[in-house]
Amino acid sequence: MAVENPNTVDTSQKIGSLLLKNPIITASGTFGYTNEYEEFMELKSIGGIVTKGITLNPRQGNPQPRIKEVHGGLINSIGLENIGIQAFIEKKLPVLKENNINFIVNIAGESPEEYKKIASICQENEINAIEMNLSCPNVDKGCLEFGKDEESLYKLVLEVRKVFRGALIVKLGSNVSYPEKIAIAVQNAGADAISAINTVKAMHVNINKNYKGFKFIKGGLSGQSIKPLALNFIYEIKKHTNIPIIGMGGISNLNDMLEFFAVGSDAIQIGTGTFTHPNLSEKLAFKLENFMKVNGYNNLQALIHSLRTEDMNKNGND
Amino acid sequence: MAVENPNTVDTSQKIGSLLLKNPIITASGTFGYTNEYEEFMELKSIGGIVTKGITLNPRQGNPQPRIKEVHGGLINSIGLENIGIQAFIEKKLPVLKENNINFIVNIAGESPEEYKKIASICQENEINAIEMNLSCPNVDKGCLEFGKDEESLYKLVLEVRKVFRGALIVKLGSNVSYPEKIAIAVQNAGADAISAINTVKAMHVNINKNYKGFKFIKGGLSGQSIKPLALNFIYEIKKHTNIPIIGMGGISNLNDMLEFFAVGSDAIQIGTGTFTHPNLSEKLAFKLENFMKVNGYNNLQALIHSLRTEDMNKNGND
Amino acid sequence: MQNLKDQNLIRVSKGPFFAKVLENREISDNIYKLRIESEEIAQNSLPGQFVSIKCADLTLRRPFSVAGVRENSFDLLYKVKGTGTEWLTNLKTGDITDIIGPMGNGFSIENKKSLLIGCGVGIAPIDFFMDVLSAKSLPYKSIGCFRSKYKNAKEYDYHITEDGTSALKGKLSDYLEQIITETATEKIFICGPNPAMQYVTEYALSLNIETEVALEGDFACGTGVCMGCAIKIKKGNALESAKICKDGPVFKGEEVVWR
Amino acid sequence: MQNLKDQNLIRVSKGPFFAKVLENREISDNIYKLRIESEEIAQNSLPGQFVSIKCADLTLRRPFSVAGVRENSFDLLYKVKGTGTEWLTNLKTGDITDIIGPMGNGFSIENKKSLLIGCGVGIAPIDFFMDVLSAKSLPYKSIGCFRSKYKNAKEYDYHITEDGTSALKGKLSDYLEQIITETATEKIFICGPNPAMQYVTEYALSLNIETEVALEGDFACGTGVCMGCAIKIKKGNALESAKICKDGPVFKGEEVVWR
Ligand SMILES: Cc1cc2nc3c(=O)[nH]c(=O)nc-3n(C[C@H](O)[C@H](O)[C@H](O)COP(=O)(O)OP(=O)(O)OC[C@H]3O[C@@H](n4cnc5c(N)ncnc54)[C@H](O)[C@@H]3O)c2cc1C
Ligand SMILES: Cc1cc2nc3c(=O)[nH]c(=O)nc-3n(C[C@H](O)[C@H](O)[C@H](O)COP(=O)(O)OP(=O)(O)OC[C@H]3O[C@@H](n4cnc5c(N)ncnc54)[C@H](O)[C@@H]3O)c2cc1C
Ligand SMILES: Cc1cc2nc3c(=O)[nH]c(=O)nc-3n(C[C@H](O)[C@H](O)[C@H](O)COP(=O)(O)O)c2cc1C
Ligand SMILES: Cc1cc2nc3c(=O)[nH]c(=O)nc-3n(C[C@H](O)[C@H](O)[C@H](O)COP(=O)(O)O)c2cc1C
Ligand code: FES
Ligand code: FES
Repeated sequence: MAVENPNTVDTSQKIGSLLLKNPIITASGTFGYTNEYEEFMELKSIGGIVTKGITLNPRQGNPQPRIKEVHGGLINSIGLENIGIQAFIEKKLPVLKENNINFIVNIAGESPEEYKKIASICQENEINAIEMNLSCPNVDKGCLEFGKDEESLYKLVLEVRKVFRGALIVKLGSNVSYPEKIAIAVQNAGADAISAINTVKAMHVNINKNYKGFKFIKGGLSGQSIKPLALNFIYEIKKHTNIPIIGMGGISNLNDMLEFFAVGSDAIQIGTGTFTHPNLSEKLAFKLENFMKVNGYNNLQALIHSLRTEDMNKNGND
Repeated sequence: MAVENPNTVDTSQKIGSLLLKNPIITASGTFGYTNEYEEFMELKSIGGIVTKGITLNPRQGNPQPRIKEVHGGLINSIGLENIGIQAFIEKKLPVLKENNINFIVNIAGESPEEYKKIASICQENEINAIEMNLSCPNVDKGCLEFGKDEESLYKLVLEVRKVFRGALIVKLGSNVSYPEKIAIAVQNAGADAISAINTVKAMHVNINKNYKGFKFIKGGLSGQSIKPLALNFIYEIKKHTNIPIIGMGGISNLNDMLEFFAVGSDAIQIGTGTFTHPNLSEKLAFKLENFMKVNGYNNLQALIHSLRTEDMNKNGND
Repeated sequence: MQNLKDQNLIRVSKGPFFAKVLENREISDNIYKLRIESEEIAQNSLPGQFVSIKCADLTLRRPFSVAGVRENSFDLLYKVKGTGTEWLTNLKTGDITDIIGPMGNGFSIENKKSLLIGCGVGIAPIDFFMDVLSAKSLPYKSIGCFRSKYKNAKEYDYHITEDGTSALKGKLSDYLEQIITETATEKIFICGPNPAMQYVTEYALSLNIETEVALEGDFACGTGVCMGCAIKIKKGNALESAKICKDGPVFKGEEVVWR
Repeated sequence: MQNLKDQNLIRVSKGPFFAKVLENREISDNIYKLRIESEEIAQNSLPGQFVSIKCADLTLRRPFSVAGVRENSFDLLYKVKGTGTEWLTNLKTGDITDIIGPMGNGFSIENKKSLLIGCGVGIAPIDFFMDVLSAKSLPYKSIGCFRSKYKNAKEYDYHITEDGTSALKGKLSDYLEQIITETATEKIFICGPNPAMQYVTEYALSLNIETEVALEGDFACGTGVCMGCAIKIKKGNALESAKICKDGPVFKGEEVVWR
């Protein structure tokens, strides 16, 4: 692809008070805490990174096995193993700052109080942006349950909003009856943006050799095969909200990214795609810029605006 | 595979008052109304068929396009095009009876009253089994909405139960926050069985050539890529219910079928698999029987019992 | 339970057949001819009917018009478009395909001065139709319209190419009136892109000439059960639902609601 | 933004490298040797480290131990297990692979009387380790344990086969005590199935001999970020979380919590 327009293009994007050099962010749980991928790519080439989900206390996570590849994707059952907010602040935050990495801290709690506490600690440490994980599948307490009921969700986000003044992003999953109600609650509670989707509840079954019983992994499905679910979810919540949306779910190439912009995303995250191609996010940043030059889009808003015109609107069922 | 045990095996299964020769049923919307597949297979080789979803009045369905193949599956947006219950009774019921086909009538309504009316008509016409579709995605009125709220669902099923005395199966989908609550409501209302899962809400996006706008199909995803979601859903509802479960979602071979038995299904349905291999259900019936002979299971209950022992139980998240 | 194969033999089956590839080669730019061994399909197919092939591990079969038959084999002509047809190009002589058919309804076979029109790979059922009419000594003339010269064994009475690499340079519409007059056409049969079929149908209607068109559509089942390919057709003043795969792919031109 | 390639050059990169296949052949039953051209990986790899290859359109890369290096190429030994390794068998000389590495930590290189043990395809890192110790003239003896005779260019000091197609018939445990005594082993390095590694570790511990084991696990990222391969290891009396892919795959035997 020849570069027809030699001028630089503006790929930048704003999510609340968070400025992104471009709309490409790496997703929580797939990129570590800081500069883990610097052997594979230029970290500064992308808009930012989201840290692994961080809890108030360190977590051990689930027993092995935690990973199962399935057709078109991956089921994981990590169980939020992480070093906890204190160790993050002490050991990881300095690395992020030294390396000048634009980052968002993904947080998860077992109670509203925990979310509030972690958010306060983030505020005290002048962290610019947090992503509240309200959608990790299969947790007995916390996380997903808060993301299912719009009333308790509203209260929870409101409480966090009170203590955190940076960019507040709320991450939703598709395992809910009424996506739009949840999204509206998040917006009304004062969040700056919604990110979606988290992994989808799934199970892999392995029948034992003698057909006596079975082993299984229950966890979250990510990767290519959830893309149609993610696009649908984002399209649905976009109709009812006007805060920015950070879209994700199986994005693996430029065209996928354009699809997410079209249905309502203002930025996107790359998760499982990094496992397939460790420098995928960098490559997409490069491809997006080149694409905009070749096709004469001076800034990202113009591209997104152009993509977002629907020319067929129908409501299917079966 | 050599047949080691020459004796016949009992593959039969009971779902409420409905007797199935074997646990393999073809799924609604993928097998027509009656004997459409007789050019491809022996209809009597399988346990039964479920008719296309039938409404009180004939339905025109959605505009084209209605079909989009995606990685590992299919998005459809048929919009419940069907001939209506009256035409079904007049034109299709006689064919089903003549051909001695074991069938279940799949019904859908826009209101509780409609469900009740169709069910009454089925009762009057001595239909043995109905499957209430409470989960077709993306309908503005009816169907899915009833399947989301456990209280209205409970009332709806209770009403239908009053007028229909045959085997009452309620079909659920995975686009709900609390699968277990929905399933318990169905059981409490007196249904004989639950079938799951229906297609999963999904969207395919096609960016226009000049990047101005996009076309899309919103509909239900079926096929291989929903199998992990279906297994998870069935496993979850099985924990909270004890009525039979008819499992489906991407089943395409014997091993898939065994997985569905393991997580809690008593019978299974083949949907999209018939499009790939028109005689898949017949082949699976044959393979199941052969498998049972080779492995010394005299009856289906014994096989299912053997498969259902879990030897690893963990609860994942990420 | 008896052996399934045995059971198959006692009813007229449309497959699945596991049929051997006899030949597969690029005959023109991006267009391949695939010859497959199958007595059943060869003997039961009518021009306009199609078969559906399982390609790679794709969920949906791909439909292709029967383009000609012999005693125990039949031909397809396919244009490489995406994953499925790309995969077809790798088939080698001796490979086994998983195929169902013949499906749908074919063209009417009548003793009328017929004009057969194929545009692009829409030529496939027309080729077959030419063979059948010739064998029955029924009167017809044929038009092949292509972007560039189409290299096939068949000779069309009129070979139109956009780039002029054949005798007639231009578009179908440049020659249709003249050809209809020349051949005293009583009925037109056409397979090609929708705009071409619509144009011909409407023009023919204005001359009171009957038409039959072979439609395409996105198929899921391809057997008439899923309603995936359903369209509306005109029956008198009423609109009725019809399935391209089962009630077609051949329809009377005047019945089609063009979009 | 500058050209990405240029940027790659100015930092030590672990890939992805698009590296040419030099050789790919079945050297023993279901075991293949794959030689790939890559100066970077050849020059930076230590025995015990691994590379991850993109296979077909699979979501996850597949990890394989480096089994030997030359100036600008390296070898893998792989056993065909499933989709990924099946796909690898089709690679031909000249094909391009998408590969990252070297990943993880390798075996310690020490001046101790070492006993190197490889069981089955676990022989891969042992082969490489033998080359490295030989080149440094460090003292070692090697054991290869296989189901049946393993046909490889390498000669092991002790070649044990279950079916007796080599000099020593039986299992590792039948000979271990004798070999350790014979060779006055000071440290053992082993790669193979978990039960074998556990057995050797525990036996060696009882003799106060140090061990290093190369573990396997199901990897998602393979880079240490996803916690997919996390296990608990013993650090004194405490249990700590460690990632096989990043903190391993080589661990001190006594640190591993065998399950
Ligand atoms: C009754 C019938 C007869 C046909 N006969 C022939 C024939 O004789 N020769 C021939 O070359 N082709 C024929 N086609 C079209 C052929 O089926 C498609 O080209 C083929 O399915 C494309 O498959 P693919 O996997 O290569 O492309 P895909 O990757 O599926 O798609 C490539 C592009 O083609 C479009 N496409 C997919 N399916 C169809 C379709 N059914 N109709 C139109 N566009 C489609 C897609 O939307 C996409 O833009 C026929 C179609 C029908 C319905
Ligand atoms: C650090 C490391 C080094 C390795 N080095 C080698 C090597 O040098 N040579 C070699 O042949 N193999 C090696 N392996 C194992 C190799 O990665 C797997 O055999 C391979 O990933 C299987 O891929 P597949 O797609 O063919 O099989 P799949 O279809 O993915 O799986 C086939 C079977 O193998 C199991 N399996 C999948 N991945 C692994 C794994 N990582 N470990 C154990 N079992 C697995 C699956 O559960 C399944 O039962 C190594 C693994 C690791 C983690
Ligand atoms: C191994 C793994 C770990 C994850 N951990 C987290 C997490 O800690 N917090 C979170 O909000 N999402 C987590 N996710 C979800 C991803 O951030 C992302 O929402 C999801 O994978 C969908 O995107 P993808 O298809 O591009 O991977 C995790 C995903 C994977 C695969
Ligand atoms: C084309 C199509 C039409 C369908 N129509 C109906 C329907 O009318 N009623 C219904 O309850 N389910 C309908 N379904 C859902 C299927 O019965 C089944 O629940 C779903 O496809 C999942 O199974 P599968 O993955 O095996 O296809 C339809 C599915 C498809 C693909
Ligand atoms: S494709 Fe299913 S009805 Fe035509
Ligand atoms: S595989 Fe991701 S941390 Fe090891």
